[in-house]
Amino acid sequence: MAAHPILDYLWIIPLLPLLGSAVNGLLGSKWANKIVNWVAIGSTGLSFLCALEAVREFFDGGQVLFRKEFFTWIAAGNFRAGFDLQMDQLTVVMVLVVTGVGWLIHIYAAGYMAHEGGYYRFFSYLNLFMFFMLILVLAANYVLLFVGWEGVGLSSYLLIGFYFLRKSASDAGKKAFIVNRIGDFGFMLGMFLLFRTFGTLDFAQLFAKAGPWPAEAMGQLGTFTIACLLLFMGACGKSAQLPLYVWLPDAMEGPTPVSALIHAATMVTAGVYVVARSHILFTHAPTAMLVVAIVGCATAFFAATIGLVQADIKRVLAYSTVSQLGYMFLACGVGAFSAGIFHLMTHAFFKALLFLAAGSVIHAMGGEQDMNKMGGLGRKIPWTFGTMLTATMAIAGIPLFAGFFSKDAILFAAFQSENGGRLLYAFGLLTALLTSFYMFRLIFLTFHGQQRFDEHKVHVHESPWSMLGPLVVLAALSFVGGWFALPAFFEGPDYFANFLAPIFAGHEPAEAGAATATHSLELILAGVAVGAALIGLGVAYWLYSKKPKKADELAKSMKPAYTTLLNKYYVDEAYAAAVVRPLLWISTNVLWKTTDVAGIDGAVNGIATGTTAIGDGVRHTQSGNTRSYAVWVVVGAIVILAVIFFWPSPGKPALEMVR
Amino acid sequence: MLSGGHLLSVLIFFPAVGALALLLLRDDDHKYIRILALIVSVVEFLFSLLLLRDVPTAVPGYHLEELAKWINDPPINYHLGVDGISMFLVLLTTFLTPISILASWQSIGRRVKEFFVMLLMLEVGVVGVFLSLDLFLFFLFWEVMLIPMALLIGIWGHERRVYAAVKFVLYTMAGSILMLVGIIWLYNATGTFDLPAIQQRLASGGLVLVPGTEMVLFLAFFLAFAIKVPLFPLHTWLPDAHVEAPTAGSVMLAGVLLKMGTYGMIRFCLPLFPQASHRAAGWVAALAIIGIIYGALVAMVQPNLKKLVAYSSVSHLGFVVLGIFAFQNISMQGAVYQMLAHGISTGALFLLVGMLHDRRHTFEISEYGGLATPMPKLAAFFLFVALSSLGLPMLNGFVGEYLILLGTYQRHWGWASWAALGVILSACYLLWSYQRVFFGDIRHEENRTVPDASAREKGILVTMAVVTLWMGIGSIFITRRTDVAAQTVIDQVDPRRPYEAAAPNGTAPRAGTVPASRVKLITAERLGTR
Amino acid sequence: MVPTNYYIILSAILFGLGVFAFIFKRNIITIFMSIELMLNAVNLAFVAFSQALGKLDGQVFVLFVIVVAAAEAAVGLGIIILIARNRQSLNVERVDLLKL
Amino acid sequence: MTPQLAVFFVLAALAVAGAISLILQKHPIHSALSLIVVMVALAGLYLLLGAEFVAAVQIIVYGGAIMVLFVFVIMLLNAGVEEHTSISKMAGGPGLLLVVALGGFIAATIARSSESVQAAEQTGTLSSTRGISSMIFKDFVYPFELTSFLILVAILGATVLAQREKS
Amino acid sequence: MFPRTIDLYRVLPELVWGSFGTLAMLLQPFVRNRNFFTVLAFVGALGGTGASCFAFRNAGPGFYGLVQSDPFSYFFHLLVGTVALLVVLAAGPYLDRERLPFAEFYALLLFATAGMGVLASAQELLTAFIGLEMSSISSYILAGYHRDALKSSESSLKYFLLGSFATAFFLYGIALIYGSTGTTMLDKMVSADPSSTLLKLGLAMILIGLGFKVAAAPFQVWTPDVYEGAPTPVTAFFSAGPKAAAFALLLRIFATVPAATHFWFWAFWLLAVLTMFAGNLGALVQTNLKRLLAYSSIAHAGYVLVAFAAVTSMAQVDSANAAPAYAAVLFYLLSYALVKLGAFTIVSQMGGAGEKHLSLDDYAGLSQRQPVVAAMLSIYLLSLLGLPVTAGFFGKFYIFKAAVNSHLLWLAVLMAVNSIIGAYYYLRVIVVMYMREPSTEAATAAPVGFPLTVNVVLAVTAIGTIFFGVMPNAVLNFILQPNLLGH
Repeated sequence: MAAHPILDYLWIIPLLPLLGSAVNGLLGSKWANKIVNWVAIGSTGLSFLCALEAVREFFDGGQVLFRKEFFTWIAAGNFRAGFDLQMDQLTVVMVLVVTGVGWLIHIYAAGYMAHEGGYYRFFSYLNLFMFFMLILVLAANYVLLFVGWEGVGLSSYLLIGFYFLRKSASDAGKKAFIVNRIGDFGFMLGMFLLFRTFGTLDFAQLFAKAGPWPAEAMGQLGTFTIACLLLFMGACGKSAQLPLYVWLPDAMEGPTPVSALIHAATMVTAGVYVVARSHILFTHAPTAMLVVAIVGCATAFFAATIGLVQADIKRVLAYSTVSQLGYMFLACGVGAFSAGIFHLMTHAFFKALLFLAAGSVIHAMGGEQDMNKMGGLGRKIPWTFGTMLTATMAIAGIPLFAGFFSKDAILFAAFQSENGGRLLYAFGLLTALLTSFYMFRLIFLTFHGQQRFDEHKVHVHESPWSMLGPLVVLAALSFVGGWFALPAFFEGPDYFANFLAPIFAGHEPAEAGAATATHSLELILAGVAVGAALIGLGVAYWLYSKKPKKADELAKSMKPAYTTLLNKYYVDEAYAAAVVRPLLWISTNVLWKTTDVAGIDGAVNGIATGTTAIGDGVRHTQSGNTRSYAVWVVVGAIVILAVIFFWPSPGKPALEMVR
Repeated sequence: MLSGGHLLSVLIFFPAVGALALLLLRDDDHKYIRILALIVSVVEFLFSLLLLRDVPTAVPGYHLEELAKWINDPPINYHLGVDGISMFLVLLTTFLTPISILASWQSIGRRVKEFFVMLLMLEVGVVGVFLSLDLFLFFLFWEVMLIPMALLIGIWGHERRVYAAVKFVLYTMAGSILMLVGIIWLYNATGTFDLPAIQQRLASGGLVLVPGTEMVLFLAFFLAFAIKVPLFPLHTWLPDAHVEAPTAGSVMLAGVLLKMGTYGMIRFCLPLFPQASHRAAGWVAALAIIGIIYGALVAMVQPNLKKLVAYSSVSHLGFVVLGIFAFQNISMQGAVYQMLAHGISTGALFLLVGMLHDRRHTFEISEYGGLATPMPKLAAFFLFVALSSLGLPMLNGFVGEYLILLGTYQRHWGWASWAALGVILSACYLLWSYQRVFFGDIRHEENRTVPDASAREKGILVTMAVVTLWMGIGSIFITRRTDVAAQTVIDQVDPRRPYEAAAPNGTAPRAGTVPASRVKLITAERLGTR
Repeated sequence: MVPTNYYIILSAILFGLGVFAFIFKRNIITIFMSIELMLNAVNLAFVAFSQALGKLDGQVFVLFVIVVAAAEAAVGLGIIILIARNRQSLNVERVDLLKL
Repeated sequence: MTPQLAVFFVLAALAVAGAISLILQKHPIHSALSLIVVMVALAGLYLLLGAEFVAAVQIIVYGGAIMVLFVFVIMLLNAGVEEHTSISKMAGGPGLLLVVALGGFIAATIARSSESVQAAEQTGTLSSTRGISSMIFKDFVYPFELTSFLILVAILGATVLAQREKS
Repeated sequence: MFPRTIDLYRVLPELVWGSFGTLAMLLQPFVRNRNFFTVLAFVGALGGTGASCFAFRNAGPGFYGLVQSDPFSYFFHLLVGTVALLVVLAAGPYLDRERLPFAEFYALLLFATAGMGVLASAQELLTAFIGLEMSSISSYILAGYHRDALKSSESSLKYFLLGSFATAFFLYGIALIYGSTGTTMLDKMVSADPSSTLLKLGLAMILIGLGFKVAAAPFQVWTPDVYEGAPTPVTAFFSAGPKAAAFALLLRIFATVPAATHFWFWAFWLLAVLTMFAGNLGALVQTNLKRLLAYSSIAHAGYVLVAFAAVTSMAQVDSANAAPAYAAVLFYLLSYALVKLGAFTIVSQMGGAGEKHLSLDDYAGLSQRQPVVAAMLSIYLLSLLGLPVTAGFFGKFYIFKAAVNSHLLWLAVLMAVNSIIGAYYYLRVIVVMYMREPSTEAATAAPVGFPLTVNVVLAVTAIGTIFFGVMPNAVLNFILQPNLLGH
């Protein structure tokens, strides 16, 4: 079909970054950074363009699900997993976000990493990540999705451990991969169960089969519930939800662009994507939905609290990411999938921006990440400051900024949902307050007040345009990004929701209700949210800009709570003490040293030595003394005679005994 | 009966001819010895490629059969044949032999001639095992293979080589002698050593074994195979053998010899003793699962790199056994695929470990660290292989593991769930050891100057890497050929197929009825009682 | 008249005594004599049986046995002389170089 | 108690006594002499059984040749009183017990078993040297010829073993 | 009256061997040339072996049924004849080295061979006894043939004393059997009443006597000492020839006489187990290769006895199916004889002057000093171990088969266990040869010379071992025939 040149060759979109990665990885070591840049940025840019074209063709084709099988990858018995890609509204959003933001971040990285070693390595990894991420979002069946799923895990492992000379870095990378693996364990089992039940893992067929099934009752642990919970386990690993969130903060060991791309904008949202993708299954399993909502809400709050006291600028952002992801899951959990995806998109914009800006700050400070050693940067690096402020307002939910709309939609949906909605809402709101607090705390600490660093040591400087450009673009996006939903406030159509409607249609009670009846309520809730945001802002201002002393006094006054938060609730320590060390100890002492060496091998060698000992005994019957030998002959004679004359019932019966 | 020339005989005996030719060379012109050995093995590999052409893809039964009278009483025939499963195992063997010859190009300095002769004789034995359709012939090759391997370990091995070699032989013989008794007993029951004949009589119901007898026979065979695999409690010869063996030895051992055990299970245990296999399945699966987790955990804490890889083999082969005894087409093909994948990736791991040893003459992980700086290429290859071994999608390890677990899940969701833990653990031990070897700062000065991969090494590794990648993406090429064979075995082991009902177009969700809380309660013991 | 059994039992007793002597004596020559004693016991049995069966071949066997005994004696005494020459002792218990 | 029986018992007692004294004698020469006693007694028994030829051979070859050979060797090696060592633990108590058990068992089994042969009365009339000779040279000519080889072996052995070193 | 010529034909091998022995003996004073006797003995052995074909061509009972010329005897004539042939070739260098007279040695060898021939064909117990004595007495002398070596004379003495001790039992057995059955002809005992006490006692005595000759535990005690002490070529001869002959007689008696087949299986079962364990366990800890091989020959006697147990138990179920079991015994003896000959020949060469280098350490690194020799010895050891493509493997395989055929599973399993134990010490030798470095003085010492004759022996045995390992048909078809034992 010439009509859809790109759609028919959809594989071009992921392939381009792969090529870039391969070329850079194999040849880049000899090349100058410039060429590497061209390859990397060029390939991603091209794939972005292709994505745009594909989207155009998609609209052109009347927004009907496009699906194509390219080749069969695994086939055995009645199982088939193909290299099948598909394009629908959900995919459109994801693809555009991934390629677009990814491309911007590539450009940024070109400037940021300019003076780092292993330049080609970095970009090769980065492109590899793009490839896998695109596979993940374009896949038309769970197995291929799993390929991308594991692949992004791999590339995040590589990128986190990019500075492999630092033990902390390689540790973080390893941790990320293994924790993800724990999630994948559940994900695989989920796939197996789905295949066992429906005999296929292809989205189209699977959902077609699953659709007509009756939904399970709340509290019933049916196929759907188990499958969804298992899938969600994978999502938890990938999207850093409780209890598997521990890897994400450590992941900040990676270069900042990586944090921006992988650990803010794209990869970590894969979990949300999967849940949204399998919404048909989830809507059959209210129990699972509730679990998702609760976990999301809890994570959001929990991470936010930790974020309050962190001093490392990137760690603050990391915990904020975890918290925002919690929001997205909350949305999905209460059935507001489109809201979740919406927040996913806006979050991709402003969180990427935040990270990049933070990177620019760090860049300006010559690698310093501790906010207590910053301050008063506002005047020195205005661009960075401006863009970062925009992003902060977006995430804090200041009206008309992107974050405002998405967060508002989520909170509203939560408020609407039947079971435990109010509670979820309350925590969501509290989290919103905390969010705006710690974000503005970051702003004030970094850009206001007097400088807390030695002017002569670090000479602060604005970043080059290669870095500022993406900042500006993203800033614009995080401002206007939310206006899809703007009309909804004036009883107009919610473009974004309507766009995704073909997918989530009929599965979003909250949204359905939202349209008319409780419109006023929505406005009220929005107001409340804004209020919360402003309160957070105010407190932050009062504590960190008005009278800076107060913060420390506060910290001192509630020492235990403060230290607990500072040490992230000691979760890592708890895991180490409860899981890692016991496992190692058991493996070493019980399994290896005791069972293997002492037990089994000991028995084997014991048999050998025992036999030898017996042999030595036998040997000593050879006394060399003829008289003894004669006695042996006599013994033999007696034995034979005894057998012949005294053996119990010789002949047949005796034979039966041996048979 | 006889069709398609004598390709199989050629495949078996060509290396032997090559070995004889080697014997004619002078002891000291190592160059020509190496080259000749390489040529022989490569030609052998090319011959084996003909199998792909000559073996029809979707036709059940054995192909290219060769049948010749050998001994009149008892009637023992020289009966060869190949099917989808054995074909690829033969290919694996003939592929790994030149690789290991290349790998020992320089590391083998003394008694070079004997070394390559032994390697080729080993190939003879292994290929013979995979191709023989006569129980007696099978046993014969099975035993023939022992001595070259033992000598490879014992002469060119490391410090405790003698202990390892003797342990290897005695362990294996202990199993195989009982198998001989079993074979003879089976002969008494059937009056023939011919595998297809027995299978036909079993299929036609012309032969029915008493349950007790069948179980004893099954155990007689199974023990020999389980030792070879090795299955959990019988595995302790493996670490020693691997650690002490020279690189080539380890490659062949891990790559091919272990597969003989699993192959034997597929080819003999299941088809010949279906009922017994079913009765034993639970216990076997339990052992396999224990092996998977146990092997992984023990591997995780090994201070010795090579031992770590050895224990990882225990874990991986556990998957294979589990897949076989799930009696599912999917898992069976997965098992076959895992055999091949494990052969490639673990073989590559041993090659890499061997290369490290060539440079630093130690396997102790603590001796290394920060190697990524001096040798980035080797580090890259190592990571690649490690990833394939921990089952990263698009690499060969994933396909096998995934199919096994998927198929097993159809048979019994508990088994699959426990086994899947191995997926997590494999990531743990591989990445951890990789980090300790290649990442961080250099702690030992001598590591600062170690050379990166040489051209020869790069050649080997690239070959392995390409195969790994190809197997990860083009798995269909292999599964298309193993499908029928696997299905045949499934039919033989259980004509009625009680477990097949579970799979397609879900009527009633089976696992749905199982409360999720029990997922945690299921223990290996409970599995055993099923 | 004498029942054959008496002869056979007598030969058994003599045979047993021969065995006893073989183990009890230390002097090689005497031990060898005890072997001759055993052979004699056997001869007695042969003759007695041949009489009881009314067949002559038993007596023929006896002659053969005697010849064999003579041959054995010749060789045996040769060996004994050899031993006595090699290690100035006729005590069988001193001849235990080969052991274990 | 017929005279034959009386004679039998006398001779049997003599034979057993000789055997026992063979065991008890310390000096080999005495043992040899007691062995001769046994042989003579047996010869007597052969006569009692009516096998004159065998009896004669017994006296001539055994008593005459073989025993003389023994005595000759004893003299040649002028073997003294046998030293009484008991290095062999086996041959101590356990060995002797076992031997007694064995001999006792054999004798007892024979005594208990009642077969036609054993029941047969010894008439002492079957005796014809001609018959024996014809048997040797007809039925048993082959073993007879073989014995000649045996003798050769014996001679050979004696020469090989006992000949002095030709330096 | 002179025997019929046909009778002479049927015992021709014995006559040839014996007369050549006599010839050697007579010519000894006149001929100085040592090699002459080698040739003479060689011709004699060869002639006798050839004559056995002649004897077989006109098979049948000879000398009023005293002897029987049938496939069975033919097989054993060929076997012992070949053994004698090879020992003649192997012994020459040894005798040269030790400065020992040739003529008497060969004469004794030939006489012993003749005796074994008699054993193999004897159909009557007393004839068998004479044959046994011929072989035994010559063996006593041969064991002590190295006069001034203390060990040699000691082994001779022990062999002599214990041997004649056992012979007395054997003879007593004959007497009792004669008493109970009224005959000593095996074929006339068919009608004998199995339950007769005297018969049982007699058979037991015969079993004791022959058990001693074949070194069945607990009669095996003499074997290690005698084998170690005797000159190594003689040891080779012992382990191959007399043992086979004694087994032949044992088989003839206990497989053909119904009275002997019944109720006897347990005795063999027990003997087999005891013998296997005694031999293998004893060998496990040996450090002297000669002695180790001696122990191993005990173990192998045990394996053969397993086949005997199979024979006896099968014979009383249905004697028709016993044929494979006979075949197992015969084939095993063949393979075993070849291997042991070869192994001991190598030992005798490696032993050096005065047989000083017998310990395993002297073989360290042999594969580097003398690769061919090491390879040969490995072949023999692997055959003893029972690894495929060697005759030993088939031998073991048939015994297993016979045992399983007769449902003697436990015996089969015990045998399996024993082969594992055996594997250990055979491997130890291979390990020493291939995986240990030679001791310094051994490395510097000149390689031990292997004269032509010895090489011939090695070649024949090695090739035979491999050949019968790959192509056993040739022999099997012959020994599997139903009328193996003439009737």
